[in-house]
Amino acid sequence: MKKMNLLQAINDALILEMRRNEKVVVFGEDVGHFGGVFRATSHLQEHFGRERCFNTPLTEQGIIGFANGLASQGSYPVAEIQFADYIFPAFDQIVNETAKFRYRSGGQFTCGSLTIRTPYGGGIAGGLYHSQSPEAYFAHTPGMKIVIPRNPYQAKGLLLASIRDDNPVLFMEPKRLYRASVCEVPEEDYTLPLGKADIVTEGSDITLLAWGAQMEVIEKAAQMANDDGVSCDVIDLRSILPWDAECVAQSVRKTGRLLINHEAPMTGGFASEIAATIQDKCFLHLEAPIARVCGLDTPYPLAHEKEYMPDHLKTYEAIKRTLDY
Amino acid sequence: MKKMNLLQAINDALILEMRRNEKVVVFGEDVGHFGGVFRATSHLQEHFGRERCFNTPLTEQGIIGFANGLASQGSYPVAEIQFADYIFPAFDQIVNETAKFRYRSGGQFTCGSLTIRTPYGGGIAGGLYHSQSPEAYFAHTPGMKIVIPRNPYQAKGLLLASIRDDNPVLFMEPKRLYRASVCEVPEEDYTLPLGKADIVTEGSDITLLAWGAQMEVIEKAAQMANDDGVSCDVIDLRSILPWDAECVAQSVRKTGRLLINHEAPMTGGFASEIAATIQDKCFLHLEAPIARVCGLDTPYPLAHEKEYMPDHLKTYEAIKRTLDY
Amino acid sequence: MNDRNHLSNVHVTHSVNVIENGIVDIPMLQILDNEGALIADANAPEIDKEKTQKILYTMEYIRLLDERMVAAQRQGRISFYLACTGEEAATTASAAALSDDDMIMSQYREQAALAYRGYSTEQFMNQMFSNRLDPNKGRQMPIHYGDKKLNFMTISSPLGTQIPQASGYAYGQKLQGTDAVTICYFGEGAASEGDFHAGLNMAAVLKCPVIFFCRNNGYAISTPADEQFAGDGIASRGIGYGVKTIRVDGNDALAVYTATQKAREIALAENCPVLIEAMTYRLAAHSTSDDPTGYRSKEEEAKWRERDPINRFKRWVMDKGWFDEQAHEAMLSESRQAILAAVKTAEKVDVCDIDDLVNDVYDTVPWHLQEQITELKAHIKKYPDAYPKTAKGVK
Amino acid sequence: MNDRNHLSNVHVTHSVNVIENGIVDIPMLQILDNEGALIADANAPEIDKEKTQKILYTMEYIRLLDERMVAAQRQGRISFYLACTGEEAATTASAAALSDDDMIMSQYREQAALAYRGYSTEQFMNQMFSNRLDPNKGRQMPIHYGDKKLNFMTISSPLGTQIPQASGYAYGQKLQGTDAVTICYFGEGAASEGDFHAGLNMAAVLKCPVIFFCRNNGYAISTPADEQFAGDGIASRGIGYGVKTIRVDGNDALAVYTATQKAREIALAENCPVLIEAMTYRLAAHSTSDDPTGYRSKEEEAKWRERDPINRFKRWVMDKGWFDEQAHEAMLSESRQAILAAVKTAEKVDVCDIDDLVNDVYDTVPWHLQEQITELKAHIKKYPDAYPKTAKGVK
Ligand SMILES: Cc1ncc(C[n+]2csc(CCOP(=O)(O)OP(=O)(O)O)c2C)c(N)n1
Ligand SMILES: Cc1ncc(C[n+]2csc(CCOP(=O)(O)OP(=O)(O)O)c2C)c(N)n1
Ligand SMILES: [Mg+2]
Ligand SMILES: [Mg+2]
Repeated sequence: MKKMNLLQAINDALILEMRRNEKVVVFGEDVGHFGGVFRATSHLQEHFGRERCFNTPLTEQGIIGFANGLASQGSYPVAEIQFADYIFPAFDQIVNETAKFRYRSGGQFTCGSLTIRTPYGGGIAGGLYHSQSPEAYFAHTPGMKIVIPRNPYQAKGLLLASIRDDNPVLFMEPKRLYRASVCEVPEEDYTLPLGKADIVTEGSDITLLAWGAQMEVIEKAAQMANDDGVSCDVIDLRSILPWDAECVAQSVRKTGRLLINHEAPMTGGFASEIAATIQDKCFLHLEAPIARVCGLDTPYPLAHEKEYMPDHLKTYEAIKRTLDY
Repeated sequence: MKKMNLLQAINDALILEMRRNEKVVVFGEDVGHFGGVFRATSHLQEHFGRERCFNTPLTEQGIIGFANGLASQGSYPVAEIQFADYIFPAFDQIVNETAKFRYRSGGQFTCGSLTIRTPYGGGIAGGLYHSQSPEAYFAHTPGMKIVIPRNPYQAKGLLLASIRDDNPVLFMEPKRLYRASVCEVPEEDYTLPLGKADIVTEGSDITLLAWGAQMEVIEKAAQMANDDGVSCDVIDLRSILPWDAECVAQSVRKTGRLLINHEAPMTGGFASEIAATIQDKCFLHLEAPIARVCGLDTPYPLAHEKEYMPDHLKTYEAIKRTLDY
Repeated sequence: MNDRNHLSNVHVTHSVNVIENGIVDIPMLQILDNEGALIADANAPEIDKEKTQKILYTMEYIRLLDERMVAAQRQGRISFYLACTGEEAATTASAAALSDDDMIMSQYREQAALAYRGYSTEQFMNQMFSNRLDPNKGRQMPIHYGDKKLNFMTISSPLGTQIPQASGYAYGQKLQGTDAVTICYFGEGAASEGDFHAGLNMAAVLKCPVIFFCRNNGYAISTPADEQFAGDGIASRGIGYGVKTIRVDGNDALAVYTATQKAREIALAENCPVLIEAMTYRLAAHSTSDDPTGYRSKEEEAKWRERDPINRFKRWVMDKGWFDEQAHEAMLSESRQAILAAVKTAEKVDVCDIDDLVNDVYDTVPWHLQEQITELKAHIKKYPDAYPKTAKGVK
Repeated sequence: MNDRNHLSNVHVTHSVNVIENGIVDIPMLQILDNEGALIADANAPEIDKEKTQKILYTMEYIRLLDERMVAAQRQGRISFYLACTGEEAATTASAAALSDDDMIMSQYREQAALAYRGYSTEQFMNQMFSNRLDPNKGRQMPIHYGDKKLNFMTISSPLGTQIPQASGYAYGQKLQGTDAVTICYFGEGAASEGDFHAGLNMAAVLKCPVIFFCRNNGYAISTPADEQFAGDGIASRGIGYGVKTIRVDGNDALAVYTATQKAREIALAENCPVLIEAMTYRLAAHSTSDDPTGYRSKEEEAKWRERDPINRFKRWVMDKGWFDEQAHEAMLSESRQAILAAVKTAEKVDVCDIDDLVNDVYDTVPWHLQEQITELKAHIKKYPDAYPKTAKGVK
């Protein structure tokens, strides 16, 4: 075990996997010698050479197009998109190509070995274009997996699982936790399962569901509610696609209430899918409407970031509303 | 009044608006002399000259980038994306630029005068890349409007309203109705409201909601249900963003049941947003879970297209299940 | 850290030099004249009788296949087809200059390259009839071929996407130390996509052994090349990327063969991309959904019909004395029959089982797709008549 | 229909000609030598004393502003800043060659162009402090300026997006018959984006009067130009698009002025795009979030510090006898004080009212945003201490 922050855990996972599997190739804007603007790829070029860790020209569509071809050839590309806000030029390559590669060829060719890493999310005074949480844009795309860790331990285990998984994975890193989140991380090799939620705290009155950096927010709200005598089941979804509906449904069958929190705007966010599925699976158990505590339906603001964010206070209030329904 | 098919209605609206407003400029791949691969822009170049109706090079990101600049300059671009399946290279220009232009500049600059036209949807043996219904990908984007007509009358009125609306509008045309849907269309100028659903049939037992080409499907299912003595409120959502939640909620408060049908895959489709919102707004009125009858969570298939589609039979069965809940 | 100087190769001038169109002349390699005679100061490539005949026969076979399948589409037997008439030399002769290990990533009008590799008439048909023998499992529209064994990447409709993919594929080949390259075909229209820019630039910077083969056939559906770009074709762009570039007469099989051979040699020896622009003409309609009379004249087409690449090459083969009338006739009539028979067989083969609707989305079928397919099967069982293609397979 | 022939300008060759790097020499216009003396066979542009001084003062002002704002960021007064040190001549002198009606669409490192247009110190500060006087209403990170009255398009962070937008904007100017052009600034890194390809090609085909002004400053964050492209800079790409191209010494204000003036003249007269590549160097860190010691040497930076564009131009102004020591000093000390004062004022100004969180998403606030803002206000009222910036404005 070793104390690591989230960046170190990711760096550790990359080094481990590049050692274990010589077909792993890491690239993206500034990831080479410099080690990435957040330094997640520090020392990789030094250790593994320029052929296996390199800078690309500044073109996200090119990075993912290149990665798709490389994956289909048999390598294990781990491509970095510098900020999730800049993943959209690659949207076609991801949604029309990566995700459909295997299906359209009847399984002859695949991009299953591809992992796309990208830092996402707000809370860092980044405004419109350094704060977005675009997971829902990709969650409507059969063929993709989407994974989001909440801390360094989760990050290492989930990233190793993502690289090894035989499906393309979009691995989204909560950048406001990069240095802020620190915990004990095993130095050895381990993986955590994709597609499985993680029950962080067990409770009986309401289920609180989130992922990534918002886990801290709902945990804080759960504590406040706890002080009022409300007992919360706190769940980290971890995988957005495919997602662990059964785990959530089981919890909701127990608690009768569900609150989902995410940073992205409410409309069309992934909470809508969860709510739609759970109201179906748990209709007779629900004692109140499923609550969504999300970003507002605006571009991500700057001066009003605090007001925009689905923080612990809004979550706490929504818990109370749901219980008082 | 004149009998028109959907293509003619669109062509008619474009001619009318180009005459009325000399700042309207129409462009896209093959839309010039040839009049577009579906002929929606026939004769425009002839009537209005090459400066106001022209072919572009084959680049969707360029088409929308160009359109954004042109709109911000004060023109009224009506840009065509040849198939909705090919809109993804323009995703960044739409989601990061078009939609955020006004907000980020504090209202100094806008793309409000932009309209993007694109044929969408399946049922034409088009397979993975000539069948997609990507509305939900855009519905998570504050700043955009999304409009989908169900027949020629709606198409003309909604397209004219879209071009004149001071917000960027993604106008999606159900291509399997291009020639199949024919009705009486006023030759004069008229608009239909954006953001308003249209109640097609009133009923009391269940609300059926869809848009575009799927309206025919739910109407057919409503008829089958009607033969069983089930009375359906049939609603055409028309605008996906912002959408008319109040109209749907009112109907559900009356019927106690809601079924939503769309062609796109279920997970993260727009039905999830509707279900999430309505279970919240109508919690105490709902007598059964909100049903979603959608495409499967696969890329759009070819040989199994019939099986994939959310057809009238699947809809009819879901109506029965919902009523028997 | 080494000091860098991005000005090290830049000269200085003291009056405004405007670099304009026409500053570089990029001539087009021609070895056969329009009548198929070897041009006086040109050298024919070294190419043996067998290969020569294979090139010729492949071109003729594809012309035949195109004719038959356009007809089959008119008869409503298949939903869609896309012919390569007029461009047979560009794709056949380039494929002939490759090794079988080289990966082919095509746009959609390169069926001749696939045929040259050995794709059988039956395979063509199974794909086009979307039946259960189609390796794509009936999921894609006709003409979206692909065959892993033949190193021919499954075709995808979105234009240009294969270009950066080819760079990545070739990079992988280099890493793996294979002696193979990737060839990436695309049209001059697709070269307007952002993916073209990304693909060529990345290949140049990252030193990928890839041949970018542009078929400049004058049109992208109805859009003529002069509304597609204002520069000197696609070849002139190679200069901007620092990519070695060859322009070739795409209707001259020998020239295409020579150029591709040279490109492959450079790509492998120098680990770098090479761009080939083949000047040709799309004599066919864009596809069976298209009618070119809406945008170009019969006269224009006629001019190009005179430059038919098959006749031109055939005359050279004849001059060589390598044209075997009998073998030729046999091949043609055999192919004709084979195509006819294959159509009849393929159209009778069932579509895949309904489970293939959800297979291959992921490596294994996840819970939600399992739920969806189970529900779908129950539904089909209830309404077998509504789903005739799959009902009998649902137990 | 006119017959088209996309081969009409293509010559023929009979042996393989490989077009390689270096086939075209694109020299760089220089008018002042490194010491600021007029080069013997060069002609200085016609430029009067007033304008000359304005250019010089703008460059000096921006250098000052950059220094102060980098310091302000270090002190934690603003969250982010991005300096243009070393590139002042490229942006100032190009802006000086424009008319005020010309639209400026910039990347983010062109604050000198904005200052030249007349953006005040107070305006800079209001934007950077995200206060209620910021025309963006505090919605964007520092340095994302924009001013409709000054024809300076609001900056957007995604790289390259403004390039095709500039083509569209210029097309609109042409349609409207204004005598104005659009200038579009971008870095050599951003030129790798697909949007660059789309923007230049479309401008060439659709004949848009736009000046594409590339600042080739050797780096895109840590990525040196030689890992960005393999061709001869960005200028060599102009050939591929059929876009007239001028390369210029970006550290020579007179050369930049001359080149931009010429480009504007061509763009307006011929309704066409012109590409300028200004060769310069980013002496500054990429931004306040960056530390260049991680990727380049002090020695390399030192070499470029010697080619400082401000000193070079200043010496020429002095030689002209147009340098007014007193006015210069006054300007500097005045600016210094103005910046200091403006910082102090701007940081005290409140942020916008909470309603501006939902305004401008659409032309009017739709029902769902109305619901959301109403709920938010109620929440803020309940927890005023948690939202100190807006609580007092919520009634
Ligand atoms: C991204 C994308 N946009 C548009 C289309 C529709 N489309 C199919 S083929 C074609 C023209 C392609 O022309 P070119 O690349 O020159 O190839 P050619 O047909 O001449 O062989 C177009 C616009 C597409 N398939 N993909
Ligand atoms: C689409 C996109 N990708 C990545 C980034 C992150 N980023 C910001 S600036 C920059 C480097 C830009 O370099 P260049 O264009 O050369 O401009 P310079 O900073 O040298 O002025 C990068 C990668 C971005 N803003 N947008
Ligand atoms: Mg073509
Ligand atoms: Mg740069």
